[in-house]
Amino acid sequence: MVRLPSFRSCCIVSLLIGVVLLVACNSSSPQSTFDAAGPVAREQLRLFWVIFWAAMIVFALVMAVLIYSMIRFRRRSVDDLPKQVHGNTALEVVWTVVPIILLIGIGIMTVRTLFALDTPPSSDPLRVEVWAHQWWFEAAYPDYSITTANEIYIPVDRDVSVKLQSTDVLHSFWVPKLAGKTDVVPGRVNKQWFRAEEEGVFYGQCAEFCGTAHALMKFRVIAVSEPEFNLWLDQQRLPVMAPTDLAATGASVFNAKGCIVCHSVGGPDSNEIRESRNAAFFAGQMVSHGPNLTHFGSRDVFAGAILEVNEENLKNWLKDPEGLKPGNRMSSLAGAFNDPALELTKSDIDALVAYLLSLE
Amino acid sequence: MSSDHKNGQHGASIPAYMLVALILIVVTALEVGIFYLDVVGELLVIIMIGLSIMKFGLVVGYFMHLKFEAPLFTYFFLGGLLLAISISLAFLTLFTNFDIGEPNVAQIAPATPTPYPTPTVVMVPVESASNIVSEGVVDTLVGGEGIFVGKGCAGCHSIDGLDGAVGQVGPNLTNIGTVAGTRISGVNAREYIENSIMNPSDFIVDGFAPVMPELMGSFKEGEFKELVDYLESLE
Amino acid sequence: MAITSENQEHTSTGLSNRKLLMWTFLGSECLFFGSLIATHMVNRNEAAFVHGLSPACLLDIPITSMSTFVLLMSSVAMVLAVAAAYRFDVKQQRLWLLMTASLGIIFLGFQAYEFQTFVNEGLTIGTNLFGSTFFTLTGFHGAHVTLGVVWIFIMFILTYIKPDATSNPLNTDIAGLYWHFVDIVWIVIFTVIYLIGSYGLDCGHVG
Amino acid sequence: MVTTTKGMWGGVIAKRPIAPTGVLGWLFTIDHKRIGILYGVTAFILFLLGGIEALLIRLQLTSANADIISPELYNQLFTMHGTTMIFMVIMPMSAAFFNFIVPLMIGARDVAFPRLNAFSYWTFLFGAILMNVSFLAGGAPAVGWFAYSPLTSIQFSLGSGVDFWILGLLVLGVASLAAGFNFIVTIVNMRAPGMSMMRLPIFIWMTLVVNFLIILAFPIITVALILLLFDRQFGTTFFEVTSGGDPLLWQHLFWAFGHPEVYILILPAMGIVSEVIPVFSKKPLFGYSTMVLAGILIGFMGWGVWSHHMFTVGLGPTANAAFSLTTMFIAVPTGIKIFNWLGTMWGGSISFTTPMLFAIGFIAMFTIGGMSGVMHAVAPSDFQQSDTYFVVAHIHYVLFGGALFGVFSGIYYWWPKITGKILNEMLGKISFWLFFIGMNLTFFPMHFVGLDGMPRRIYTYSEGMGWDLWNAVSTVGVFVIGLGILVFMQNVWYTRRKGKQAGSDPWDGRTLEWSIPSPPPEYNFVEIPNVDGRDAFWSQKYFEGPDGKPTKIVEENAPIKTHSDDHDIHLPTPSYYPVLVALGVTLIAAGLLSHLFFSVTGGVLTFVSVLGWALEPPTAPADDGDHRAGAY
Repeated sequence: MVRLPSFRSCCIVSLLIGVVLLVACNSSSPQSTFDAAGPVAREQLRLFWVIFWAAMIVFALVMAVLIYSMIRFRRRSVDDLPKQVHGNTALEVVWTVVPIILLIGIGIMTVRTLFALDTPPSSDPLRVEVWAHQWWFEAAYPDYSITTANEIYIPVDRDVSVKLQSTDVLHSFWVPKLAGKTDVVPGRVNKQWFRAEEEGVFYGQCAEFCGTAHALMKFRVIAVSEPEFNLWLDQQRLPVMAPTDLAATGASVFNAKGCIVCHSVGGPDSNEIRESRNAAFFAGQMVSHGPNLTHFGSRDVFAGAILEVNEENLKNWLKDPEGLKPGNRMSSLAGAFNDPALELTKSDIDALVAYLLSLE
Repeated sequence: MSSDHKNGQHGASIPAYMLVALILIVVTALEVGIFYLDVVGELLVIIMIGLSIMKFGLVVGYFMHLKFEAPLFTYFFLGGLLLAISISLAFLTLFTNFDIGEPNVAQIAPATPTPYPTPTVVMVPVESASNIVSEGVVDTLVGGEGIFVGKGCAGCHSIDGLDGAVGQVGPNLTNIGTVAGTRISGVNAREYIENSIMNPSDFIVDGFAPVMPELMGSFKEGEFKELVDYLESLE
Repeated sequence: MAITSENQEHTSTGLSNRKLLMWTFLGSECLFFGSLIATHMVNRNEAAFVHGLSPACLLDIPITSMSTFVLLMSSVAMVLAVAAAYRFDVKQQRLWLLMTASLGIIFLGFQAYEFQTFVNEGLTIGTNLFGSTFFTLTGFHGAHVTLGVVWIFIMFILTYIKPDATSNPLNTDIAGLYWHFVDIVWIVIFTVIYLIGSYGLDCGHVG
Repeated sequence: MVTTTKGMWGGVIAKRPIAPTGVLGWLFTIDHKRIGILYGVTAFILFLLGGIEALLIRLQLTSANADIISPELYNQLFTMHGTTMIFMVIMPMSAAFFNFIVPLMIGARDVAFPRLNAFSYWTFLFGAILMNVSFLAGGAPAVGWFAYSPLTSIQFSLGSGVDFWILGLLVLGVASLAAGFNFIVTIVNMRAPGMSMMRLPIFIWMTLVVNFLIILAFPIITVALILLLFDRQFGTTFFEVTSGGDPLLWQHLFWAFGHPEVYILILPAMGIVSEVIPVFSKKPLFGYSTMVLAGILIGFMGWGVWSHHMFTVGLGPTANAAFSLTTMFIAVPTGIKIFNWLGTMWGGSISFTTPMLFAIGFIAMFTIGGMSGVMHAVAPSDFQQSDTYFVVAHIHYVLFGGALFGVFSGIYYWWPKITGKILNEMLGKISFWLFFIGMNLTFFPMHFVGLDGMPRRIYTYSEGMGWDLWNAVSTVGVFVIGLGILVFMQNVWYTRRKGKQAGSDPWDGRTLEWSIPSPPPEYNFVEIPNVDGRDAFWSQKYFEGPDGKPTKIVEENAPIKTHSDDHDIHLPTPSYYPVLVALGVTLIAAGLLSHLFFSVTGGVLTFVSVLGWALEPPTAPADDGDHRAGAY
C-alpha cells in the first residue's frame, strides 16, 4: 500500500517524459503543426505554446498537491481520524480568482489573434478558388483561367487567399504547416489565407469526415519561387496539342469509353463555366464530374494525391480504381468500370496512359 | 388528494377568468387590426411581440394558476422558457449577423435552373485547341457522324454500324429517328431529339442513369443542326 | 405523457409529484417548440420561398384569427372545467371538458382546412423551406392538440364510467396545464409565423 | 369502445402481477434497485460491444496502410463506437447509479414514479437494440457520432443506417427524458425529513443538475433528428443546400444539445468522486457550497458554448471570439471542483482502496482532459487541433479517464451495497492499474499524432507521415485496457462465488445508504430517517469535538433494525404497462424502418397501455393478497 504512490509518481514522470517527446518527435512528420512554414501557422503555434505552458504549470501544481497529499496524508492506522475541515472561504476565493485572471490573459491573446489572422495583410493576394469534392480537391486560379486538381502551386512569400466551396458534403481544407483548417461548407463560401515563407511541398488533407474515402482525400501545396511560378502558369495555359501515335489511340479510347463524360481535356475551365456550375449546383442539378485532365501530365500526384503520377500507378489505377481508393466516384459511376461493353482492355489502358501522360 | 389542494380554492375566481378571457379576445382583435391597418410600420414586430407576451403571461399566470402557485413551478417553467428564448435568439444572431463578407450563396441562387455547361467539351480559353479531339482522332468521319463521335456521344450511346459508337451508358440510338417520334405523344421525332439534347435531364429513358451532360454550350455554328439531322436520319 | 397516477401522501416541498412532473415537462417542451420556432426563424430568408410560394400570399390571417379565437376559448372552457373539478361539481366538469375537447376539434378542423388550402395552392412539406418549416412546426403543434383532445375526451368519458378515477381534481388540473400550454404555444406561433412572419414580404415575387 | 377494452384488461386478460418471481419478476419490476441493476448490466454489455468496436478500430490503425477491415466497416465502427459509448454506456451507467443510489441517499423508499422508471429502462433497452440491429440490417450508420449534414442526406447515405441511428436515438431520448423528469421530482420531492437542499449529498446535487440538462437538451436533439428524418423520408429541405437549407443548422442544433450532453456525461462521475474521496479521506467534502455552486454553474454555462465545436466552419472572428471566451470560463468552476477535491484529501487519512484509486485517477486524468479542453477553447489554436487525433485524445481523457473512471469508482464503491459482497481488493487494484496504464498508453500518444497532423476518422494512413510509432503504441494500450476489463469481470465472478460479506457499512460511509443492510430490503428504510445535517449517517456514528476531531459514538454504531416491523410498508406494485408502452414506442419507430403495419400496431399498443397505466392505481389494493413479504 505504501509503495503505491511511488509507482504513481513513476507514471507521472513517464507522462512528463512524454511531454518532452512531444516536443522532440515531430520534425519528421510532413503534416506536423509544430513546423510552421508561414505566418498564420506560426501565430497559431505561438498561441498553442503559451497555453501549453500555462496548462503545464497548472497541471504540475495539481499533480504536486495530489501526490504530496497521497504520501503525506496516507492512512497510518485505522483509528487515525483527521480533523473535520469543512472548507476555507479565503482559499476557495483564491482558486476561483486566480484562474479567472489567467483566463482573462489568455482570452485577450485569443481575441487579438483571431482578428489579426482574419484577413491577409496584402491587398493583392494570389486568389485561388478551391472546390472540394468527394474525395478530391479542385483548385482554380480565377485570374489566370487555370484549373488543376489535388495540387496547388503558389509563389513563395506572397499572401494566398483561398475561397472554399463544396459541391457535395462537408470537407475541411487543411495544410498544417501553413494554416489551421477551415471547413468547406456546401451553401457557403469560406475563406482562408496563408503565406509560405519557404519553398517546398506542403501536405494537406481533408479533416472533416466526408464519407468512405475520407482518409484518401489529400492534396499538396507546392510553394515555388516567383519565376518558377510564372513558368508554371505559362505552361498551364499552353494550348492543347493534338496527340500522336499511341496517345492518339488513347484519345479515341478516352472518348469511346465515356471518360470524356466526366473529365475535361479541352482546356482549363473558364470562370464562366465554374460560375454556371455553381449556379447549377444550387439549382439542384446533381453535378458529377472528375478532375480536369487538360494538363494532367504536368502533375505530380493524382487520385486525391494518394498516388504519384507515373505509368505504373496509372495502369494500376485504371485497372482497379476501387481497390486503390475504395468508394471513389469513378469506379461506381463510370461506364468503363460498370458496363461490360465499355470495359477497358489491357491495350485500352496502355493507350489511355500514354494519352494521359502526353497531356502536359 | 394532496394536502395542498384540500382547501379547494384554487386560482382565481370565475369572474376573474372571464375578465382574462375578455382581455385575450380584445388583444387578439387588436393584433389583427394592427396587422391590417398597417399604420405602425417598422414598429409592427415590436408591438406584436409585446402583445403576444401579454397574452402569454395572462394564460400562464391566470389559466395555469402560476400566479397563485408555489414559486418552484414558476422557476421550472420559466427556466425552460428563458433558455429556449435565449437559444432561439442566439441562433438568429448566428445566422444573420456573423456572416463574414460573402453572403450565403444559397440565398443568391437563381430561382430557375440554369443549364449546366459541362466541363467536358467546352474549350473557352484556348481557341487554338478547339476540337482537337474530332480533328486529331476521328478525321475519317465527317458531318453528323463526326460530331456524334467527336462530342463524345459515342462514349455512351451505341449506333450499329458506326465505329466507336459502342457506349452502353445511354440508350442505343440505331433507330432513333423512328423511336423518337413514339416516345411522347404530340412530340415528333425531330422535336424530341432536339429537346433531349437541350435538356437531357428531362428526357431520361427508364432504366438509364441521368448522367448525360449538357452540350449546348459546345456546339459551333451549325453543328447542332447537323447532329440532329444525322440522328433523325437513323430510322 | 402518460397520465401517471402515483400519489404520494407526503412530499418534501408539499407540492404534488405529478404537478411538479407536468411543470418540468412543460419546461422541457419549451425547448422542443423553441427549437422548431428557431428553425423557422433562421430559415426566413429568400431561399425559403423559392417556387413563388411565400407566406405573404398563402397565410390567411382572418381564418387563423378565428382559429386562434377558438383555441383561446377552449382554454377558457378548460379553466372552468378545472374550477368545477375543485368544487366537485361533476356536471359542470363534464360540460366544460366536453366543450374544451369540442373547441379543440374545431381548431384542428381549421388547421386541416388550412393545410388543404396550402396543398391546393401548391405548397407541400417538400416544396420549399417555408413549406418544410411551416408544416413541421404547425404539424407538431397540431399533434399536441390532438393528443390533448384525446386526453380530455377520455377524461370526459371516465367521469361517467369510472368516476373514482376522475374525482381527484388534480387529474383535471394537470390535463388543463397541458392544454393551456398548447394554447400558449399557439399564441407564439400565431405571432411569429402569421403576424410577423409575412411582414415585409411581397406575395410570391422573390429572388 | 373504451369501456369494453378497459374492462378486458382491467380484469380478465391481465391480472396485475402482484408478486412475480424469476424472469417475470425482473420484467415487471418497478423497484428502483432492480431497475438500477438492469441498467448497469445492460450498459456493461453494451460497454463490451463498444469496446470490441474500439478494438477493431485500433487494430486497423496499428500500422500504415493496414487492411484488416474495409473502409465502409471502419466508418460504421467509429460511428457506432461513439454513439454506443455516449448514449448507451456512460449515460445508462450513470442512470444505474441514479436509480440505485438516489432514493437510498435521500432516505426514500422509491423514486417518485416507479412505473415511469421501469418504462425508462425498457425504452432504453429497446432503443439500444434497435440501434444495433442496423449492423444486421444492411449496415450501421457511417456518418460519425455527430452525423454532420449533408453526409446524412438520402443522397449521400443511401442505406437505412442513418434512419436506424435517427430512430434509435429518438427512442433513447424518450428513455432519457422520462428518467430525467422522474429524478428531478424524486430529488425535489422525496427527500427524508430534515434533508434540505443544502444537506443533499453532492452526488444528488450533480444528479439533479444532470437531469435538468437532460430534460432541457434532449428536446433540441429530438427536433434535429425529426428534421433530419423528414429530410430523408418526407422530402423536406431543412439541410438541403440545393433547396436553400443550411447544413450548419444541423451543427447548431446538434451542439446546442451536444455540449450540455458532455456535462450530462461528466457531472455524475464528478458526483461519485465527490462521495468517494471524503469517505476514504475520512473528511467531509471541502467547500460543499462552492461544489454545489460550481456544479450548477457548469450546467448553466454549458449552454453558452456550443459553437466551440464549430470554430472552423467559418462563423467569423466575432462569433468565434465570443464562444472562445465563454468556453474558457467554464474552466473556472471545473477548476474549483478539482481544487476542492484536493482540499478534501489534504489533511485527511487517505486509504487507497480501489474506489479511491479510481477517484484519484479521475482527478489526474480529468485534469489532463480539462487542460486540452482549454487549448481547444483558444480558437486560433483549435484551428489546428479541431478534427484531429488531439481532439480524440481530449474526449477520451474526459470520457474514459473522467466519466468511466468515475463510474468504475462508483461500481467498486457501491458494489457491496448493491450485492452485499465486497469486490476483491487485489483484483480491483490490478484492474485499476491496467486501466490506468492502458488508458494513458492508448490515448496519450493521440495528442502527438494529432498535433502531427493526423485527422480523426481516417481508416488508413500512408507511411512516412510520422504517425506509425504512436499508433502502434495506442493499439498496445487498448489491449491493456481490455485486460483490465477482463480482470474486472474475473473479479465480479470471483466475488460472486467467494467474495466476503460486506456488512451494511464496509467503508465507514457518510451517507444514508450505508445505514441500511446490504443489499437493501425492498422497502429500503424500515423507518424513514430524520436528517439533521450533511453527511447524515456519519453524524449518527461520530461526534465532532470542539477541535474538529471526531469521536466514535459507541453502542450507537449503525443499529440495523430487524425485518419484523415492515408489514405496514406499502410499496407500489409491479406492473405490465411500463414494458408494454416501451415496446409500443419502439415498435412505432421500428415500423418507420420496415413496415408501417408495425408502427400502427405500436401506436395502438402504446395508446392502450398508457390508458391502462393511467387507470391502474400505483399500489394494488391490500385485499389483492399480501404484499410480497421478503421473497420477491
